[in-house]
Amino acid sequence: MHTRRQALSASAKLALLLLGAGVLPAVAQAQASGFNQTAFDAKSLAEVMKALGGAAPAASSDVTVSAPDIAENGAVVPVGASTALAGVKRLLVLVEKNPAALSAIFEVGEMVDANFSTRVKMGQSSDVYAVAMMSDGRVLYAKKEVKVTLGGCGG
Amino acid sequence: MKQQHPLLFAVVTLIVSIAGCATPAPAIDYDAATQEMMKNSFRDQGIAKVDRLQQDEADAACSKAQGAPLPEAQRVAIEAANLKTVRMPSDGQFIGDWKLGEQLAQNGRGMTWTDASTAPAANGGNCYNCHQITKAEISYGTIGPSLYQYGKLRGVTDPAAASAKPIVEYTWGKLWNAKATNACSDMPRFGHNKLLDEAQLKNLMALLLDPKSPVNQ
Amino acid sequence: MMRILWAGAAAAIAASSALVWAQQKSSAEGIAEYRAMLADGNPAELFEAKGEALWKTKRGPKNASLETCDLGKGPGVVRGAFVELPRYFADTGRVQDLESRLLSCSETLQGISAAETAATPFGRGEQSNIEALVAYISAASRGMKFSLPQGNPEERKMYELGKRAFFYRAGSHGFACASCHGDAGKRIRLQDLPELTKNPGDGVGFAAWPAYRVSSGELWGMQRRLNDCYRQQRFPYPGYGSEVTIALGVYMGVNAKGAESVAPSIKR
Amino acid sequence: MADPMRIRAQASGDKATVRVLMAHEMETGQRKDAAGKVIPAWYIQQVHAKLNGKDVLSAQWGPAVAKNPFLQFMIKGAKAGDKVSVSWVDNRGDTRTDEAVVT
Repeated sequence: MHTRRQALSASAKLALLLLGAGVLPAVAQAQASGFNQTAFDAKSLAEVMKALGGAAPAASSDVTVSAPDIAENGAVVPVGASTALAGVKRLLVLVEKNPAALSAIFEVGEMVDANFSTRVKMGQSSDVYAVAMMSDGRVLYAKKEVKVTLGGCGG
Repeated sequence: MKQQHPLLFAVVTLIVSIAGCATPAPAIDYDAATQEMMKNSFRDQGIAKVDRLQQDEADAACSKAQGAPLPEAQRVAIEAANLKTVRMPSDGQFIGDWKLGEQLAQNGRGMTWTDASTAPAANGGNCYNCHQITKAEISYGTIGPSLYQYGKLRGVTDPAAASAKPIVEYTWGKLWNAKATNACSDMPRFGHNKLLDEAQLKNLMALLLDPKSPVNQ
Repeated sequence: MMRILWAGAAAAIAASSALVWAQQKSSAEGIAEYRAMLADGNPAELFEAKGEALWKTKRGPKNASLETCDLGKGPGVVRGAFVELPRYFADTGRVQDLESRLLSCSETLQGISAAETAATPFGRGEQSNIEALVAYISAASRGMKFSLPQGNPEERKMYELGKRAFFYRAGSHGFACASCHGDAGKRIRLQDLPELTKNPGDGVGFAAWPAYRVSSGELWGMQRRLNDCYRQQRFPYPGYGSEVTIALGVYMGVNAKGAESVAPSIKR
Repeated sequence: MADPMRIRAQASGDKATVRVLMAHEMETGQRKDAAGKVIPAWYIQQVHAKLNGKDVLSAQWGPAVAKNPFLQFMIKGAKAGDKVSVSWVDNRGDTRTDEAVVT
C-alpha cells in the first residue's frame, strides 16, 4: 500500500533532489516551511488529491458547502466548509474553474470545530467544493454552483 | 420706463421668496454660475477632454428641464433636428451577425478616460446596462425597456421583407440617434456621436430583429 | 404611423416582462443573499482602525496630529460631524466636504500640502491615509441621521449648483447623474440605483458612502465615488475636491435629510 | 509593515466564534499593471491561531483567497477572558500577529 507518509517522503526526496540541481528552490523552501505549493498549483480536484496524498473523492451529504447562488462580484465570494462527521482531519475549499483549483486548507485540530468560513476569488461561474479528508483515508465532498454575474457598468 | 420699476421689484421679491431667504440678496444667476463651475471643475484626462462639457441643443434643453417634459414646440424641433442626422446604411443592408451583436451588447466599455481610443472598434454597446435582451443573461438593467423578443413581438419573421421595413428603419433610427423620436431620451446616440460604426450597428440590429437571434426565441 | 406601431409594441413588451418576472425575482434574492453574507465582516473595519490611529498620530513637517481639526462641530469633535457635511467653513471661506476639509486640516495642522495630496492618485500615499481617515470619521456617525446645514448663503448656493450639475447632460453619451439616479426602482445590470433627487432611505445612496469596494478591495470616499461616476458618465476628469464634487455632495446630502448613515458600508 | 488585523472572539455556550479580518493585498500573480507588466504574486500562505498560547488552528491559503481576507472559525472550550492570537505568514516571508480577548 502506498501510504501518505511514503508519498510525502518521496516528494520530500524529490524536492531535495531538485534543490540540489538548482531547480524550484522556492517550492522546496515553501514545503519545508509547511506550505504545499504542488497542491496549490494543481488544476483539478483530482490533482489536488494527488498532491495531498488523498483518496478518490466521493460525494457526501455529511459535508456542507455554503456559498451564495449568485455572486455580484467574483473578487469576493463568501464560502464556508463544514461537517459534523467525527474523524475529519482536514477541510478544503476548492473552486473548480479557477486557474488553480485549491483555495484553502484547514487543519481540523481537537480544539476547533470542522466549520470554517472565508472568501475567495472566482474568475467565472463555477462549482465550489468543500472537501473533508478523514482520518480513515476517505475523502468526502459537497459542491455547489455559484454564478458570477457582471455587475455595474462593465467598463 | 418708470412703470418697469414696480414690475422688476415684484420679480426680485418673488425670486427671494422662492429661495426662502430671510434677507434680500441680489438674485444669483445659477445657470451661469453652473456653467462657470463646470468649466473650472474638470480637466482633460486621456481621451476624455473638457470639450465634452459643451452641450448641443438637446442636451442643454433637457438639462435645464431637470426631468420635466420639454415645451411641445421645443420637443418637436429637437426631434426634427435629430431625425435629420440619421443615416441609413450605405449598402441598404440592415442586418448583420447577432452573435457579434450579443458581444457588443454585453460590452460596457468605451470613451472613458481609462479607454485608449475613441474609435468605434474600442467601444461596446452598453446595452445590457439598461435593457433586458436575451433571456439567458440575468444581469441586465432596467433604465430602458425590455428588448426580449423585440422582433418577434413586432411580427418580424423576415427583416428583409417589405412588411418589416417600417420597424427595421425605426430600429436603425433609434440606434443611430434616439433623440430623433424622444428628445430627452437617456439612450446614447450611437451613430450620430460616432460611438459605433455601421457594421456594429448592423450586428445589434441582428440581435434584435434576426428571427434566429436568441432574443426572438 | 411609426408612433402607432411603437405603442402597440410597447404594450406587447409589458406583457412579455411578466414572463421573466419570476426569474428576475430569484436573481434579486440571490444577490440579497450574497450581500448579507458579505455584510458580516466588512473589511472597512480595517480602514476605520487605521484611520483612528492616523487621526491621533503626530505626522507631517509640523509633527502634529489631527486631533484639533474642526470638522464643523468644533475642534476635535468627530462624532456627528460626518452627517452634517458638506458645510460652510468660515476659516477657509468655502463649503467643504469631508475629504476637502481633511486636506485643509492636514495642511494647516500638519504642514502636509493639500495640493500635493489632491494630485496623488486614489489609493496611493497620502490619499490612502485620507481614505482611512474618512472611514474612521464616517464610522463615528454610524446610525445618525443626515442633517446638512443650509443656513449659510454659500450652502444654499451650492445646493442650487449641485442640482444643476446633477441634471447636466453632456459628453459622448449624453449622460447626466440623473440618467441613472433620477428615477426610483431602476438598476444598471443587477445594481440597484438609488434615486438621489430625494431621500432614498436609510443607508441607501448618499447614506451608504464611504464604502469598502469589493471590486477594488479599497475604501472609497465620496470623492472617489463621484470620480468613478464621472468616468462612467464619459465626462472629463473632475478635480479632487473641485467645486462640482462639493456641490453634488451638498445636493445629495440635503436631499438625504433624515436618512440614517450606515457608512462605511460594503459595496460590490 | 502590515496593518493590524481586526479580531473578534465571542463566547457562546462552550465555544467561541472567532472572526478575523486581515489587511493584505492577496495579489494572484496573474494580473498585469497599466504598463502590461505582471504584478508579482503576494499572498498569505499560512495562518495559525492559538488559544491562551495553545495551537488551535493551522491553515494554508492560496492566492485565490480574496483581498483583505476574512476568516471565521470556532474554538471549543473557549470562554470569556481567554486570549486568542492569530498570525499569518505571506509568500514574501512577512508576518503579523495580533491578539484579542474573548468576550
